[in-house]
Formats: sequence, structure tokens, C-alpha cells
Amino acid sequence: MSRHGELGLSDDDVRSMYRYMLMARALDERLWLLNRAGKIPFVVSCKGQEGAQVGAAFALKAGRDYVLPYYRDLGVALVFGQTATDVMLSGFAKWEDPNSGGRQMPGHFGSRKHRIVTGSSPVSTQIPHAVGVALAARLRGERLVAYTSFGEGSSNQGDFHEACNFAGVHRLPVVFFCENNGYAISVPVKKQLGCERVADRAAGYGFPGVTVDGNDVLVVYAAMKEAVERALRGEGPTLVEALTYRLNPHSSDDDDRVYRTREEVEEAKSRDAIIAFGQYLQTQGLLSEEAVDDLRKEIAQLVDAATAYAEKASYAPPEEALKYVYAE
Amino acid sequence: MSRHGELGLSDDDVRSMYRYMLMARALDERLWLLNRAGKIPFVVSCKGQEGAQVGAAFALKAGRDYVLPYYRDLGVALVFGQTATDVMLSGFAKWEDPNSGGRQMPGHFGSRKHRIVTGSSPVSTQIPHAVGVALAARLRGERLVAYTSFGEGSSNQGDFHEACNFAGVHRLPVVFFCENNGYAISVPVKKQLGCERVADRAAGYGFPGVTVDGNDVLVVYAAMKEAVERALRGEGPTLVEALTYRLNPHSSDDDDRVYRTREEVEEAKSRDAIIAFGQYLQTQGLLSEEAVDDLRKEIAQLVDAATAYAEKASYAPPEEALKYVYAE
Amino acid sequence: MTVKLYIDAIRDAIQEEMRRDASVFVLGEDVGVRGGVFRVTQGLIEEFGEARIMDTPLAESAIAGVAIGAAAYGMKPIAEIQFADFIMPAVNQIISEAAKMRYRSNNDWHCPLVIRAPYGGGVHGALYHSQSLEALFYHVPGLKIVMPTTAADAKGLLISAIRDPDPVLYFEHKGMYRLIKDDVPDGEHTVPIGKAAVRRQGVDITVITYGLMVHHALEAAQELESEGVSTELLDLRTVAPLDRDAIVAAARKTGKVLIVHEDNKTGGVGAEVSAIIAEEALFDLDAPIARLCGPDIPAMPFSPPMERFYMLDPDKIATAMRRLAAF
Amino acid sequence: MTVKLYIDAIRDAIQEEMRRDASVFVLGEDVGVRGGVFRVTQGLIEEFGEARIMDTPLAESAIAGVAIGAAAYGMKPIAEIQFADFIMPAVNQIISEAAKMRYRSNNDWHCPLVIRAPYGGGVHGALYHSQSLEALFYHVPGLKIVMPTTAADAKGLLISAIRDPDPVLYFEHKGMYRLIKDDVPDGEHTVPIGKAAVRRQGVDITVITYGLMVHHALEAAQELESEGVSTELLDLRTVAPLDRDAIVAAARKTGKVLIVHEDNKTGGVGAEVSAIIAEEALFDLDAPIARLCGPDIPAMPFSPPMERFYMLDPDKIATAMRRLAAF
Ligand SMILES: Cc1ncc(C[n+]2csc(CCOP(=O)(O)OP(=O)(O)O)c2C)c(N)n1
Ligand SMILES: Cc1ncc(C[n+]2csc(CCOP(=O)(O)OP(=O)(O)O)c2C)c(N)n1
Ligand SMILES: [Mg+2]
Ligand SMILES: [Mg+2]
Repeated sequence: MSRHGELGLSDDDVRSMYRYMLMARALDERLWLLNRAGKIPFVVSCKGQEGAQVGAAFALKAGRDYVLPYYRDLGVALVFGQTATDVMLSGFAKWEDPNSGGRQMPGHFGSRKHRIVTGSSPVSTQIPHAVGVALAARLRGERLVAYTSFGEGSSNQGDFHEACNFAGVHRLPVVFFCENNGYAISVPVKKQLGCERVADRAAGYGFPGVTVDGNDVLVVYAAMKEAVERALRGEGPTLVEALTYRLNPHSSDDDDRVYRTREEVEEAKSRDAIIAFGQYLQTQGLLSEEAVDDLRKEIAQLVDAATAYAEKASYAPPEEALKYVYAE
Repeated sequence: MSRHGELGLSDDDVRSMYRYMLMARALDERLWLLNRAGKIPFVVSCKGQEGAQVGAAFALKAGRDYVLPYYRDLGVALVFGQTATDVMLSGFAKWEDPNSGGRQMPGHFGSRKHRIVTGSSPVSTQIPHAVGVALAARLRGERLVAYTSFGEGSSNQGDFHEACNFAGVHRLPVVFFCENNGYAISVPVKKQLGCERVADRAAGYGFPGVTVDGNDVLVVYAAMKEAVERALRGEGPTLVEALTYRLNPHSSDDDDRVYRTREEVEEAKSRDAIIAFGQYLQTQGLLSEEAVDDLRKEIAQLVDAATAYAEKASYAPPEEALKYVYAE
Repeated sequence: MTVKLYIDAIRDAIQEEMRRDASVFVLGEDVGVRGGVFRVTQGLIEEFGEARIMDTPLAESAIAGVAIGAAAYGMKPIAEIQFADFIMPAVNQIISEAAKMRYRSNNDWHCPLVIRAPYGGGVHGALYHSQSLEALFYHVPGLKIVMPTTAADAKGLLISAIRDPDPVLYFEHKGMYRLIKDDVPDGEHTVPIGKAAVRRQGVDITVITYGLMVHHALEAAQELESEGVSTELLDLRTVAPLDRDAIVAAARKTGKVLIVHEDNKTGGVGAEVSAIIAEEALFDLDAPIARLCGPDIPAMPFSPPMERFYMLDPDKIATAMRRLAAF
Repeated sequence: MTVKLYIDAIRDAIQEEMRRDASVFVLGEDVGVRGGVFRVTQGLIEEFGEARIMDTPLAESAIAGVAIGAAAYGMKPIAEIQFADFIMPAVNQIISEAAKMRYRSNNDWHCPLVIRAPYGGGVHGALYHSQSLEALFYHVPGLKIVMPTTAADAKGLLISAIRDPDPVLYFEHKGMYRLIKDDVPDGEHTVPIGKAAVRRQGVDITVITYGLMVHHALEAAQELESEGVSTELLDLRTVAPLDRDAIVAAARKTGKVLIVHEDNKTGGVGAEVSAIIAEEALFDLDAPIARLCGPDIPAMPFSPPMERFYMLDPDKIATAMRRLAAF
């Protein structure tokens, strides 16, 4: 059997996964271009982490599970139902942006209908929220998983610790997903973590922690699948750490040349999950080179259309800023 | 060789340790009585934890090291130089109280001359301070250890996590000492910690964590000694967890009967470090029953005198409350 | 109507709402078998079980953060912070998250959360078990803050807070738990958030205050009455959002205003109350707007003489009222 | 004197104090090779090495807490919080610890700490990279807060802050880093903490403000000058402790006061400024004390029209000034 078959993924599933990865990449690259063209003020990039994100998201179930993704988790937002247009509306900060009506920067995901819980900028605050969602669901008798993601730097925040321990004590159905991309802005993991691996921390909360290659989509999926099943069986949380790399600077305001070499970035590019997963699909005969070209074209058209729509869409009227401080 | 001899402790050392344990116990019991007599408004007790505290403190060096003890750590404060009178002045909230001039509750230790850094009530805030002291000493080129203590419940605070990680990254000379007495007020350890042992958390910060029997003074001393030597060798922090028990209610305002059985408390009393260590000294022929009686009498007299002095001492004048908001 | 202690009124509100609405649950330190260190939740675990009266680990940011997540999901958590002083580690969750969740999601996500915290001094609580914390939060848009003065309000405002679709901080004065008792309506009883109450009508001077100080000010007003000075006394009850209309009306009525609070003076709620009056009723004033507040020291010392020095009492308030009346 | 950018004046102050005093060191996120996300500390790691320009883990409570420990030991740490918005996780350390260390130890332990944090909006920072945070702290006894307006003050107040024996929050407006430049005295230059500065003399109306708004108000004052209205403009510079004498004098001078700040209105620094005036200069006033501030919404939205709606600018200030002058 194929690797994906053994994991219970159909051929359509893996094709779909690949499509989401390409979509996330295409949107990210377009946003970046739009920023450089002066059309949108800010982007925070998922580039290089799409494989880990889509691998993780496919182990969850949209409609059933809640996700509390961090700002890079575009792949997860897409799998959970956000569209290219949604993403572009957010990039252009337009009124129709489903995340915030243009109030927040891009990358601050949220939509109730997709069970994507609204996120903020201070890192790690979403981690206890995920625990709260899991606790609430248990109180209500709803069987689901709460997924939350964060970077390795953010695993140093007190909120990470407090949330993990809370979930550990109550064996709540949470999956803590760390996208360890080696840097927190300029600070390398050596200066961030006293330990080798973020997953080493799970033992301090009484649940399993695993570290996987974030460039191998199926390995991420497998680890996440196990975590989700554990959670659903009532056995409590898991910490899954995916080793990945951020190919772009931290954000459109960053310049990464002062803190990492071009060689390092180039080397990482060669290990890109999109390349590896594409090759896997080709080797498995699931996607011809032609089909990939078509897919890329289709996605490019979607992104074009989304961009055009979002660019033309209107801003919220200025006085909208006064709304929704409290229920109205 | 005797157990203590193997650890490099002289006969005088262990006699001195025992004396500190008795002194802490006697002061604690007196404070409790004074509270019940309506003479002092509040006490937080060290009863049952003296062995762990004195064992820990003896591995440090007063004058060289900094201690950032939590509220129960009376044993540590005494070894570092506070006197019975100091403790009673604090109990009575008198002006001469060296910790705070009567501003803080008892158990909030602090005196610059003894390198006891001023502590507050919100738990765990002292843990990053200890890391800061260690960092500062390294910057200054001073070779020392920063010791900080806390309960197992307090190891769930974000500050514990952030501080441990900071110390781990920079391999700072800190000893994190957890007095795990099984309860955080009424909440048993099972509902506090996702993990089995607080020491399990050390791996998440890249340094050793050990759990020892807090009723065995020499075992605590040995673990602490190793931690202190590691720190002084520049090899970084250690987390030492001493399993102990709080024989009194949480504080003079607490009533522990609702959350633990009398049998449990009685059983713990029988394992009291003071009993065990006394027996050890007797077995070793270091302290006759008579000598113990004399010691207890001497201590009782000291406590009497301290109480009498503190009771008569004056309060700070009311307007003193306005002083030292800023440097004057 | 039944005469109830302030503390019992709080417990009644929790119990009644928990019976009415399965979404309501309590979480905090020692709230379970211990019934809270002040016994506010005593007996509730027996009725509702440990799933709905939940002892949490000792971690306030998690208490707030988990409650926020549960509220977003659709529950109605009541989080207890053991002492208001210990709300500090949860400030990020409260201000960055609870207060901004609705706003930042353009009304898509909500946070119907209550955070209860005992505040206030005069109980030998020393620096860290005596503080008033409302100044830390009352300037934060997106939060509501209630500080009930009577047992009736304690119940009515708590029920309103639980039913409110937005986060509400509920500060209860620990000195009032067993000191204050008054008639509390039986059964369902709500008091609107954002509405002040005139506790006493008068024509010479106006005192604006809240919390324990209302009781002290009432005593002082009685004393002044006997001296021929008649006092209008406004109890704010909600300190965010402030009841501007009531404040302005009370100030206009006598033209002489004294604002009283236990919290430190600088930047306290009294600053905004004064500023509202100076903005809207300046020409109705016959005297400078006076404030009598806790001194600007970090917190209340432990030693009884210094603690008394910090605390306001009916005498100190009466003195300030006399000075104002004589102006 | 050399004309310097605001951001360069800050860096100069750090550099000069680090050369002068081996106890001074910097810690924060990305302050090392990255030179800070705004480049305030650029080049310093090359001169002082990574022990004194220290990249910390991403954990603000530890940044503050470790700095407090180091300060207690006797160092003079300068902690950088990357954006003022992210100071929230450090609130417990700042308020419970730094602010109370001297007081609670009866003057035995001290905390000579500086916390620098870029604040303010108008830079597409959205809800969490635009906030003004002074209202969170200015009511806390034991803290000092400076908010320099000019490059000269940026340097002089930072040097004073570093030398101060108590904790000082140093809020620098990120919109001013590369916008503001002016003459900065070369070498040692201190500006006293707690002293406001009259930026413009006038007789008709008084504007009291601080930070970026000083520049906007100066523009507005110039416009009003041409309309025949003369403005006294007071730049607070220090928002805790406030310069009461200067505030009262400025209010008395014209009798018409407009307080301006970028921070939300309710409970902001303007509330206390107004209350001080209402307390001490009420009968010198010819108009209600006006405040023009950020609206009471949780924070500044990202979309440019809503961001502009939040931000004050010279036009909005001029309008408020005209209204006041015409009163
Ligand atoms: C509390 C807080 N402090 C600082 C920041 C500024 N900041 C944004 S992202 C970031 C680095 C995050 O690193 P990591 O957690 O590793 O995630 P990554 O960006 O690498 O995916 C920092 C310091 C923030 N958003 N929140
Ligand atoms: C931040 C904070 N939250 C709550 C409290 C109230 N409180 C004081 S001690 C305590 C329990 C501490 O338990 P543990 O850490 O196990 O130490 P122990 O008292 O058992 O020695 C609590 C909840 C506090 N002091 N600080
Ligand atoms: Mg990272
Ligand atoms: Mg304990």
C-alpha cells in the first residue's frame, strides 16, 4: 500500500492536500508582491510551512473541530473553509474581510461559521483559549478536538505553560501544534529554548510530545491523526512539534539578511514540503506534470480573481470603528 | 563514615542544622499561638517543611549566595541570618521588622544585608528575580548561586516557566527549589499538576530535575549540594523538588478539615523530618536526649525573649506609610 | 424580600443562575470543596459537582484564558480570582483578549464572561490582599466593571453580569462580605449595569462614591445632617461604563462635589468622574471638585496604624464633607 | 548641538550610558544582531557584545522579572518591550514587583530599572501594534513614566531614567522615530523627570498634551495664531508623576483648557489632568475643561479609513481649539 493509503488517506485526499498547499503558497506570494507594490501595508508569511499546516489540518475535521491558529497558519484557515477571496479581503483590509472587517492585520484568522476562533497579535494567548473550548465542549457533551498552533519562540510564554498544564490535569481534547521554524524573528532556537525540542516540554504536563519532520506532510498528518484520535478517545492532549522553516523574512517589515545566511535559506528551499510532496504524488502516479501545471494555473486564476475583487471592495466607513465595542 | 560525613558535613554542622529546624518549628508554633490568642493577625506556617528548608539552606553559603525564598521558607531565612527577634518583629508588624518595617505580612522575607531578596505575595514572581540576580552576578563576574523556592502549585504559574527557560538558555547559576507539600491551599497535587513530579518539568528547560524525600534532611542537602556545585561550575540551573508535607492549615485563616483527613495529617506527623533527624543524631551519638531537652529549652527562652521584645516594640508611626514610594 | 448578608447574596446569584442555565459554571482556585477562601462558593460543589464548580491549577492567566475560550464557545463562565491583587498575571488575557474579542472579530465572536474578585482593605490583608484594582481596568473599552454596595445589588448586578453578552469584572469588597446585610428580593432580581443609584437625597453637597465607601459616606452624611448639612449621595455601582447622566445630575444638584474612593487617588475612577463634571457641569459648580481617596502609596501596609492611616472612614469623610460644605 | 532623529537620540543615550556605567545593559527580543525591530539598538551589539545587548527568549514577564532581579542586585537594566501592546504579560512583574520593591522592603531593596516600549498609532499597526498604554500604569504609585516629544528630550529623559533609582517606563512613539528631528546637546544631557515644558506661550487658550500630539498641537496652534488665537502649549513629558504646578499654572494663564491625547479618553492621563485643574484652579476657568482624545474603542483598526478616524491630527485639534477659543 502507499504511504498515504496506510494512513487512511485516499488519492483524492492527498491531491486535495497538495492543492491547499499550493493555494496557500500562491496567496502568500501574491500578498507579498502586493506589499512590495505598496498596495497592502503588511504581510506575515506562511511560506515554507504550508506542508506542516495542511498535514495538520487534514487530521482535523472541519465542522466538528475548533481551530485556534497562529498568524502563519494560512494552510489551516484554508482547509477549514476560508477562501482566496476571504484572504485577499483581509490583505486589503476591506469591510467584507470575514476575520475582522478590516480591523486586524492579515494573518489574524477568525470566523465563527468555520469554527476558527478569532486570534490576536500577542503570541500564545490563543493556547489557553483552545483549552477553554475543549473544556466547554466536554461540559456540553460535544465530542471534538481543539487545535491550536504557535511558534517555538511562543512556547516560552507563560500562557503556553499554564494552558498545557490545565489541559493535562483535565485530560482535555486539545492538540498543541508547534511549528518550529528555527527562529523567532531574528532569534535562533538556541537562544530561545533551554531544551532541545519543544516536545520535551510535554512530559512536564503529563501528556505525549512528539517531534516530526514538518517538511514531510504525511509524517505530520500521521502524528496529528494519532493526537486527534487520542483526544477523541478521552485520553487527553498531545503536543506535536513540526520542524519546519520560514522561507520569507518574519514579516513584510523584516529583513532577515542580518540574522541568517542566504545559503541557509537556499538549503531550506530545497527541502520545501511542496517540492517533496509534489514528487511523492508524481511518483505515486497521482499527478502528472501537466496536471500540476493546470492546477497552478487554476489557482493563479483564483488568486487573480480574489485580488481583483478585494482590491475593488470597499473599506468600512470610518465611523464603523465605533461599532461592536459591546453587544449592540 | 556517617551519612553526613560522606556529604562533607561535620558533626557541628548537623547539630547546627537540627538547631535551626527546632528554632523554625518553635517560632512557627509560637506565632500560631499568638495568632490564636488574638495578638497577631496572620501567620503562614513552615511546620513540617523545616527539614527540607534547612537541608537546602545548608548547601548554600550565606554571605555569598542570594536567596529568594517563598513565604514558608522560614528555615532558609534563619540559616541566612534572620534572628528569632526579627521573626517576631515581623509577626507583630513592628517598625523594627527588618523585612518590611511592618508593612508586609509575616513570611515575606527580605534583608539586603543577608542577601535575602524582598518577596511579595503573588506567587512565583520571585522566580524570574532569582534568574536576574544570577544573570547580574555573571555580568559582574561574581561567583554565586541564586536560590529560589516555591510550592508545587506555584510551579503552574507562567513566571515559573519563563524563568526556568531563561535560566536554561543562559545556563545561569540558579537553583529552583520546589517544596512539594501535596496541596496548594485545598487543591491536591492531582488537580494541580498534569505531570507526576514537578521535577519532570526540568527537561523542558534543558537542565536536570530531581525529586527527593523532603523529610530526609541529608538527602535534600545532597541534592542541593550537587545543584550548587553544578551552578558554581558554570553548568547551569537545577530543579530540586523536595516531597514534604504542610502539617498546619495553609495559613491562620485556613481550615484544612474540609479538604484532608485527620488520619492523613497524623500519618504525615509521624514522618516529620524533625523526628527523623533527631533520631539520626541520637543514633550517631551526636545529641543525647538530655542535650535535646537543653536545646529545646534554650530555644524556648530565645523565642520568649524575642516575643517579649517584639510585643513591646513600637509600631511605625502612621505617616511612615507615606515613605519610600520613591527614593528620598 | 429576605435580609441577606452580602456574601450570601453573591452565592445566591451564582446558584440561581446555575440552576437556570446549564452554560453557567464556576472555575477558580479553591472554589470546590473549600468553597473559596472566603466561602463564597460554599456548598455549590455539592449541588453542581466538580465539573461545574471547578478547582483550577494555581495559574490566573489560565483561569482567565480558559474561561475566555469557554465563553467564545458559548458557555457562561464565572471565573474567581482569589484576591483582586492576583488578577495581575491575567491582565493580558483580560485586556488583550476578553475586552477585544468582539471588536476585533467585527462582532463575530463574543466573550460573555464574569470575573469575580474580592478587593479592598481594612482586613489586615497588607500590601497584596487589600488593593482596589478598578483603576487598572476602568479605562479599557470592551470591559464592564461593577462594584456592588448592598446585598441586593450584589445579587442583582451579579445576575446581570452573568447574563451580559460581554466580559464583566465583578469586584466584591471582602470587608463587606459579612458586615453588610440588607433586603434582597427573592428569586430573579437583576440590577442594570451602568446605572448609578442615589442613596440619599440632599441639597448642600454631593458625595459620589462606590463600594464600601458608600456605607462610610452614609454614616458621615447622617452626622452632617445633624449639623445642618444635607447630602446628596450617589453610589456609582458600575464604574465602567460610568453613568454620566447620573454623575452630572448629582453634581448640578448641589454644585459642590466630593468624590470618595478607597483606591489610590491619582488616575483612579474619581479622576474621570471629576473630568466628566468639569466637562459638562462646570458652570454649575460652587466649589472646586474635591477628591478624598487612598493616598498614592503602592498599597496598604500590614501594621494596624499604617493600615488605618490608609483607609478612609466615616470621620475622615465627614471632615472632607464639612470642609466642602463650608466652602 | 547636533540635529538628530528621535530614534538616534534614544540610541545615543543608551550608548553613552553604557560606556559610562558598566552596570547598564540592554535585554529584550531581537535587540541583538537585529538591532531591535525598529533598529533602536542597531550597532550596539557590535560595541558591547551579546552579554550586554542580550536577546531574550520571547517572554515578556521574564524580561521584566529578570530585569527586576538584576536591578535588585545592583545593575541598571534597560528592558525593551518590542511593542508597548506586548507589555501586558509583564504587568504583574511591573506593578506587583518593580513598583513595590522599595516600598515593601521599607527602603531596603531598590529597583533601578528602565522599560522602553514603542507605542502609538498611525503606522498601520492595527489593534495590537498601535496602542497607547500609559493609562494602564500612570495610576500606579512607585512607577515613573516618561513620554518624550523631541529628540533632545528623548535623549535627556532616557539618561535621567537610566540614572533614576526607581523603575521608569519610557514610552517612545514609533511614529516619531524617523519623523522628528531637532537639536540635541552633545554629550551628557539630562532632562529632569517630573517636569513639563511650555512649548509655546499664549494668552487665549491652553493646550496640555504629550508625545506625538505635541507636534500636531503645535501645528494647530500655528494655524490658530493666524486666526488671531494665541495658544499656551504645555508638553507634559512625564505622565507619572504629573507636574501639578505646571499644569495649574498653564490652566490659570488662559482659563481655557484643552487636554489632548492619542490614548482613549476615559480614564486616560487627561482625566487626572482635568481633575487636578478642577481641584486647584476651578475659579480661574472661563470654559469647561475640554478633552480631545482617542475614541473609547478597544484599539485602532488596521484599515486606513478607520485608523485615520481613530488618530488625532492637526485639523481635529485645531477644530477643538477653535471651539474652545470661541467659548
Ligand atoms: C507577547 C508578544 N511579544 C512579542 C511579539 C512580537 N512578535 C511577533 S511574532 C514574534 C516571534 C514569534 O516567533 P515564533 O513563536 O517562533 O513564531 P514564528 O514567527 O517563528 O512562526 C515576536 C517576537 C508578539 N506578537 N507578542
Ligand atoms: C498569583 C497568586 N494567586 C493566588 C494566590 C493565593 N495563594 C497563596 S498561597 C496559594 C497556594 C500555594 O500553593 P503551593 O504553591 O503549593 O505552595 P504551598 O502554600 O503549598 O507551600 C494560593 C493559591 C497568590 N498568593 N498569588
Ligand atoms: Mg519560530
Ligand atoms: Mg503546596
